[in-house]
Amino acid sequence: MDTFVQLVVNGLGKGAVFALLALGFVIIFKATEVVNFAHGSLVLFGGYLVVATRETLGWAGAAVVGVLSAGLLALLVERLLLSRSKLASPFSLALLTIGVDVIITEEIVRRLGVSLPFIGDAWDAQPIQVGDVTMFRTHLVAIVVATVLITLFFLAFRYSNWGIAMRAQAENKEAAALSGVRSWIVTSSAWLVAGLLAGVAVLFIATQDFSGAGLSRGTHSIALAAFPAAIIGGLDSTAGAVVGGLIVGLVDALSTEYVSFAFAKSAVFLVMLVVLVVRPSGLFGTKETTRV
Amino acid sequence: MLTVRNLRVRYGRSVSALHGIDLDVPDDGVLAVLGSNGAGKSTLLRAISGTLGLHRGSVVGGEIHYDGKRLDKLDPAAIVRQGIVGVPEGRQIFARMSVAENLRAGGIGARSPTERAAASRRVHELFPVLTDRAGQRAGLLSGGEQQMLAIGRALMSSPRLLLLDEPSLGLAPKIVERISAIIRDIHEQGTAVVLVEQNAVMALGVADHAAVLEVGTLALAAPARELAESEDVQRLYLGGHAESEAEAERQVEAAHEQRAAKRGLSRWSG
Amino acid sequence: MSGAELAVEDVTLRFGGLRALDSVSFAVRPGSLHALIGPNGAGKSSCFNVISGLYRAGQGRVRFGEHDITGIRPNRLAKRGIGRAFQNAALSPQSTVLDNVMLGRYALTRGGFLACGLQLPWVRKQERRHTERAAEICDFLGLGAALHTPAAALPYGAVKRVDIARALAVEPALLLLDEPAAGMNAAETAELADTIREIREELDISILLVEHDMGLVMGIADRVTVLDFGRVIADGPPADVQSDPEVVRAYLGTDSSDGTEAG
Amino acid sequence: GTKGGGSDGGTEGAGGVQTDVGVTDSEITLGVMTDQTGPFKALSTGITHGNELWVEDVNADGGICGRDLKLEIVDHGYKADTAKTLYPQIEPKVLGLVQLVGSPVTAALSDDLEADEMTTTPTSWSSELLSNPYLMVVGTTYDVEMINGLSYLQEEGMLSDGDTIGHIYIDGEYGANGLRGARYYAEQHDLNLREVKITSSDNDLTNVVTGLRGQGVKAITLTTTPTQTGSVAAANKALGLNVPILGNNPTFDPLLHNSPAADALDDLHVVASSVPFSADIPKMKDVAQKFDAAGYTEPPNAGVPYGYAVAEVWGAVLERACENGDLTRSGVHDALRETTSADTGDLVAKLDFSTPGAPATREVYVAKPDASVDGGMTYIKQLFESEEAKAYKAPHQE
Amino acid sequence: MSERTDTLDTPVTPPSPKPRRDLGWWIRLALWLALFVVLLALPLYLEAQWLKAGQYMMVGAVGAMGLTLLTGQAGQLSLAHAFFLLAGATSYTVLSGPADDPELVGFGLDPLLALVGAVAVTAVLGLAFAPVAARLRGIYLGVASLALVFLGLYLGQSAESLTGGTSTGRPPAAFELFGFPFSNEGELEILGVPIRETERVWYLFLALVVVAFLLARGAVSGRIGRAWRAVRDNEAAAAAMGISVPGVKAGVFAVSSAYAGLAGVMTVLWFDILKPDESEFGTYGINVSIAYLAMIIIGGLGSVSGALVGAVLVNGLPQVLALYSTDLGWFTSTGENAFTPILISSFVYGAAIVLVVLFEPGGLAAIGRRITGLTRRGKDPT
Ligand SMILES: Nc1ncnc2c1ncn2[C@@H]1O[C@H](COP(=O)(O)OP(=O)(O)OP(=O)(O)O)[C@@H](O)[C@H]1O
Ligand SMILES: Nc1ncnc2c1ncn2[C@@H]1O[C@H](COP(=O)(O)OP(=O)(O)OP(=O)(O)O)[C@@H](O)[C@H]1O
Ligand SMILES: CC(C)C[C@H](N)C(=O)O
Ligand SMILES: [Mg+2]
Ligand SMILES: [Mg+2]
Repeated sequence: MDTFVQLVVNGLGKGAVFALLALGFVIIFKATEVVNFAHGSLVLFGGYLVVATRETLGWAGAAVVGVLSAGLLALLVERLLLSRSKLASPFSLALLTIGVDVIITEEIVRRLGVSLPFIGDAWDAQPIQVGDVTMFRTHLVAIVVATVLITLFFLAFRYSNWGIAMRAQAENKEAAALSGVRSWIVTSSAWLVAGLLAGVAVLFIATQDFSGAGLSRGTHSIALAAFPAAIIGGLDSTAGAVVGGLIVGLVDALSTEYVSFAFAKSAVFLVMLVVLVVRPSGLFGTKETTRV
Repeated sequence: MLTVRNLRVRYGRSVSALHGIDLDVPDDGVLAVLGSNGAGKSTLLRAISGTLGLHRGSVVGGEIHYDGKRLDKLDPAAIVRQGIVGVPEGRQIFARMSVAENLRAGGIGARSPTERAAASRRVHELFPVLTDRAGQRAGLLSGGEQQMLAIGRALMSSPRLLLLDEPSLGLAPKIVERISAIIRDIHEQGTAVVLVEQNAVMALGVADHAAVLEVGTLALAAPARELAESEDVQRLYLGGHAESEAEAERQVEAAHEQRAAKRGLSRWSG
Repeated sequence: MSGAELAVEDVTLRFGGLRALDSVSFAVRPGSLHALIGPNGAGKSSCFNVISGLYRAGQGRVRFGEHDITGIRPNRLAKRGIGRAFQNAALSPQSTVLDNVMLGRYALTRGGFLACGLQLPWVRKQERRHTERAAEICDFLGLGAALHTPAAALPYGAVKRVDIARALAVEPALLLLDEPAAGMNAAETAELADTIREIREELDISILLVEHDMGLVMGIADRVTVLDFGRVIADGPPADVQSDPEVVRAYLGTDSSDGTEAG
Repeated sequence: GTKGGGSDGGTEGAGGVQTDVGVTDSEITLGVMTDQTGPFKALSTGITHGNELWVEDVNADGGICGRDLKLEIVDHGYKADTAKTLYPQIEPKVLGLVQLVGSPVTAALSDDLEADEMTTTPTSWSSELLSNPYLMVVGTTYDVEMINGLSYLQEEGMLSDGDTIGHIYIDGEYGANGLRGARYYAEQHDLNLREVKITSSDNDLTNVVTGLRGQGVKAITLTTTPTQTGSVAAANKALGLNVPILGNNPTFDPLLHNSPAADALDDLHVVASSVPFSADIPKMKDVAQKFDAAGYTEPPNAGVPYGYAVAEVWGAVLERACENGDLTRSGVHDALRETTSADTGDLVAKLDFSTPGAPATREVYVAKPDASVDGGMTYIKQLFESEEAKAYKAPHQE
Repeated sequence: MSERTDTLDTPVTPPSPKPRRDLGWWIRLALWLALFVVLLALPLYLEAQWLKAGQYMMVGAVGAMGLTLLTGQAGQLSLAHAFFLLAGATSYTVLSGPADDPELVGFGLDPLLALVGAVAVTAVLGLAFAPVAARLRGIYLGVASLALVFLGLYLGQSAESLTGGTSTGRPPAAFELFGFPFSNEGELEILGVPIRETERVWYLFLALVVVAFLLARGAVSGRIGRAWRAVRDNEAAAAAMGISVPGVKAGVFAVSSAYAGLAGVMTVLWFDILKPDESEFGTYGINVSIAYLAMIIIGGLGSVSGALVGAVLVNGLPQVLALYSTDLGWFTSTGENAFTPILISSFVYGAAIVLVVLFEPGGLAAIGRRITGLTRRGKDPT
């Protein structure tokens, strides 16, 4: 029983971070129909700036710098590269993000050299005991931060034109433009926000509590592990990102114990496969419908 | 006042679609643009609304001005904010969004919330079916319903100049009549209109000026009434909707002759 | 070929609370040109979709000749001799006109991956024969000069004709045309009317036509069925239907000063 | 013209010594296929530096067999495909490989090495590798390390017969071989072994440790990466499990002292057959001082003494081959088989390569993390060999 | 990445009613033949390492052709390619493996039979996934297919009696054609050049690539290719033309998997070992799936010859760069922040992708079409 409770606690904590990551995918997908494979490198980049500025600015300052620069990098990628290939399909653009991802990731890994810096200074490795259950501070902060941020976006989507404009332009660039949607604002704001989220997420990822590893190539892979979370929830659904994140966190934790650790990664994908077979656009995603 | 001067447009590197078009649309005018398939009507509207880029096309010469402001360097959203709104060919509604959301998207370019509210009221008056179907996925509407939604969406930002690309396409005769009435109505409320149409009867009925495009050049431009009487225009564009029985006969005759010269199709023998 | 009659019998189709078709019955007699008209959203395309198996009717039957084709899988229809052109001309934009039309030959030809891949002699021969026929059909529809043009680069009117050519390439006994004249000007429409008439005469097939251009419909149809809100409100020869007050009220609206409320 | 055929068979070189590939009258070239870009770049770079230091030393003393030594270094980034193409390029240039990093790479090249009679030192200590006679494993193997380590824990009273222990291992040659040792020991002592298979990129093992805690393990054994070791150590403390942790040689890296797991390392014991960088033995001091003098930018790790030690063994083998008058590839291999006690000044235990399929030594040190020393570890038990290890039969042992 | 057929992206070529076998057709044929002859002659001139790199490109070429049929022609995004590679590799190894090994399952089949069997097994696996695939679209299908990669690795790692496990892996039987071994055994010389394993495997792979290429080209230009494109562009229209949409989807999945299976067999012959380890950067991991996707997009979606070029770039570039830089002593600095050749080749790979999408979203095939525009006009992108 203890074990079960502890696993659920671990799973929910990780799920919150996965949700943050998934939201990053969802926002960009919503606005552009592009699957951003460079999300992992945004995460790495934010983390790297924390490491690079921590000495001079102190942790808090560095964290702010890291978050902002991940956002900026995302913006830059969008402005300098994606926006210039207006005619490319979302498919090709997704590939473009793979190219960008390879370059940024390799460069940061090179710069990191043999070091593996942990960057969750403010909360990492300071667990709190509640009865028999260990609460990891990183998880707790992540849950709070994720809840706040995700609620904010939820409201922004619902009550502003931002969300509508995003969907409109994802679906039909021409018609959106003719409706007065300022395409570049929508797209760049989506990338900016996704980048900021990546920057926030890395503060929880490159920790002992969350990933067990400092900033490294592995940090990058974790960002991509949030991919099934976004899919399970439905790629264009904010609420889906949250639910998907939590599901991934829980499945991962529970299957480690009740099946096997080696199976956990497959388990996440299996759950995803089952969800997709039952609901082909994820739990909350917009169903594809066409008619003739 | 919209002025188009010596407009030249190209698609890709090789296809020249417009080679030197001059047009004026006064603030209180309705201009009908006629022309056969491929004449460049849609291209003209795309050039005005700034969406050529999305079709691999570009303005390679000439200028477009609206109220003294140069348009051909602006992006489509900025052009919408100048009060010029287009309904593209083939409707292009947001198929995965609901009807209500489509209209909301149309209101993004509106200048003020009150204006938006007024526009919304007007749209629902004009097209009650959009109220009934507010929650439906737009892609599932019938063809005609989609057309109404597309026009409604454009009206949501209270345009000063409305560009319509074949609005009667696929609409029932009664609705076509309604659309002409609406266009007249819109016009009376102070919106200028450029109307690209195949249904010349309808177009010339509502327009005060008309232009005829022929493979990328301006063949004719005259007051609508005058054009309606031109023989060429009658033969080419008014035929199917000919007022007189005799006229229709004559056309069928002519078409027959044309066909006779062509190869027929025999049955496939396995 | 002209032997089979298409009979739609008491078909009802619902989308949630909406009755897109409500006990619709009509028959397309062999070799006739039958028009299906009605206001936007009346259910014409839905009716086509039921006939071609894309929508499953909640009630009622569709018969073609002696076969019950209710709920048949859509891909079986081509083999049964039903060809369809779409309201939105669903072509492959990057493919050439010829390639698009050749698709219509699918049910008439054979050969899977290996046969095609190996370019077996009989495959080459079949391909040649059918390409010739497809080109002939294109020619007939005035597309002869555009055989190798990608569909995306065609003007709208030509796109519609490619769609019709593709449906014809199925060598149908029954041809379903959904608004073929949309987007065409008067002269083109007249030409199309001619083409359609010729198709029926020379190939001796039946045609079911949805169209809003009354000039075209009244000019070529043998019989007209009118739908409104999913119900058949009139069925008869064009002249009768045209003067039916119900049809005028619901659909035509000409000289109607009262027709402003409905829609 | 077309490319010519390769010339086979040895030729008589300077000093009446038979030579074939990689040896000229003035130079002996040895190959290094390493990882300077991928996941093991830290350790690999250390080893390369160790190799280089030794080459300098030897050349300063006049080389071997009257010839200078030279290293041909290529980086494959831990990618087996790249290594597979790079190998035919380096193969005609070198006599043997003093360093071949990466289990996947070694597996992909194993056949080629055998076909080319290329004596090779892999940076892997799996006894499974010993099926290939040309692979020269310097130090003991993972399975033997595990056996010795467990016997140490039991000797120190941290473990008793019948206890439950958890073994976390990376799926693959490294982990599976460690597991083999753990299984063997568990059988001997009736231990209840909980096996947890992970991959080299699973870094957060909190859930695994949570599970092990639920099963009441008395110790955790590891055949993992250093990062994973950190995670296990941290979770061991955070979850209040606090059992001893025993790791193979590659489980530790000094960088762990800079991680949040630093405070949780006191339960960690590392078994290895090569010494930590800080070891208090003359040879190590010597190497450490040379390392400092060489001005490398990377922090030193256990790879440095190991790399030096490997090269020393190579020196011994080459000397012997020279004495035999045969510096061909097969001559080197024969010399290796004749090497029964290669001495590395205790950087690694004495090595005996004469028994095909058997580890060259079964002696290990036990060390504990210690942030205060260079290399981050001090050893707490000198070279020893447990009874269980002595009796253990490696999978390809004849 | 949706299914939406976006006319905006349509590469538009100028109309032209040209017949097929004009002068240009013959020129193109001559060029292909010339290329083939060069490829035949290369082993006589190139050192083993270059041949090895070339073989790796050919492995990629076969796999990429399969993927471009599935994803480019039929519009089914798949990231499962690595899984089918693993399935093909395993099948070949098991089918050709010795039947008397106590620990490993083997059927002792003739290698040629084993190769054919492996291709058949993967085709069947592709078919088996088809019902799931038929329900999904676009990116959802892509990610769902990714699940196969993880499951495949998990199963491959667990089923040690088939794969040999991750600890030791399992060597495949050397290929043999009617008794002629593709190894160093036996003496064979052409023009004084000994034809040993590397050279022999080169010819084997070349033959496989040519067969795969001709099959793909034929299929794409024929009836089945039209069905694929129709399913991609509009399922309803395809159905109305008599195409069984689920059937065609299943078929193309099978074909594509068969190609991947063959590429898998080639992979295992190239590596001389089957070892399903390292989920993240291994030979059968998700990065491989992504690399195959990169090949076909760089080459131009749906273009068979584009896939060849894509494979040469993606699989060849890192190899060639690594070889060259060691040859020429480029980027030989060491140390923890060094720019190693491996790193540089990653940069070049990334930059190549970015540049292609930036300047030619239609992929290299579009450039090719423009260059050969003089000889080839208005034909379908094949
Ligand atoms: N995206 C495009 N790429 C290449 N050529 C194009 C493109 N769009 C249009 N064209 C070409 O430009 C010319 C003008 O086309 P346009 O669509 O403006 O004609 P239109 O008058 O609107 O015809 P329709 O009545 O059929 O809509 C035609 O020759 C057409 O083939
Ligand atoms: N798949 C669907 N889901 C929900 N509603 C649908 C669907 N298909 C059609 N409808 C609705 O059914 C009604 C009939 O549509 P249909 O397309 O058959 O009309 P139509 O007669 O073809 O009209 P038009 O002339 O405008 O094309 C419409 O109100 C439409 O919104
Ligand atoms: C350095 C070692 C731990 C590397 C290990 N043998 C591997 O390649 O997987
Ligand atoms: Mg147009
Ligand atoms: Mg319709």
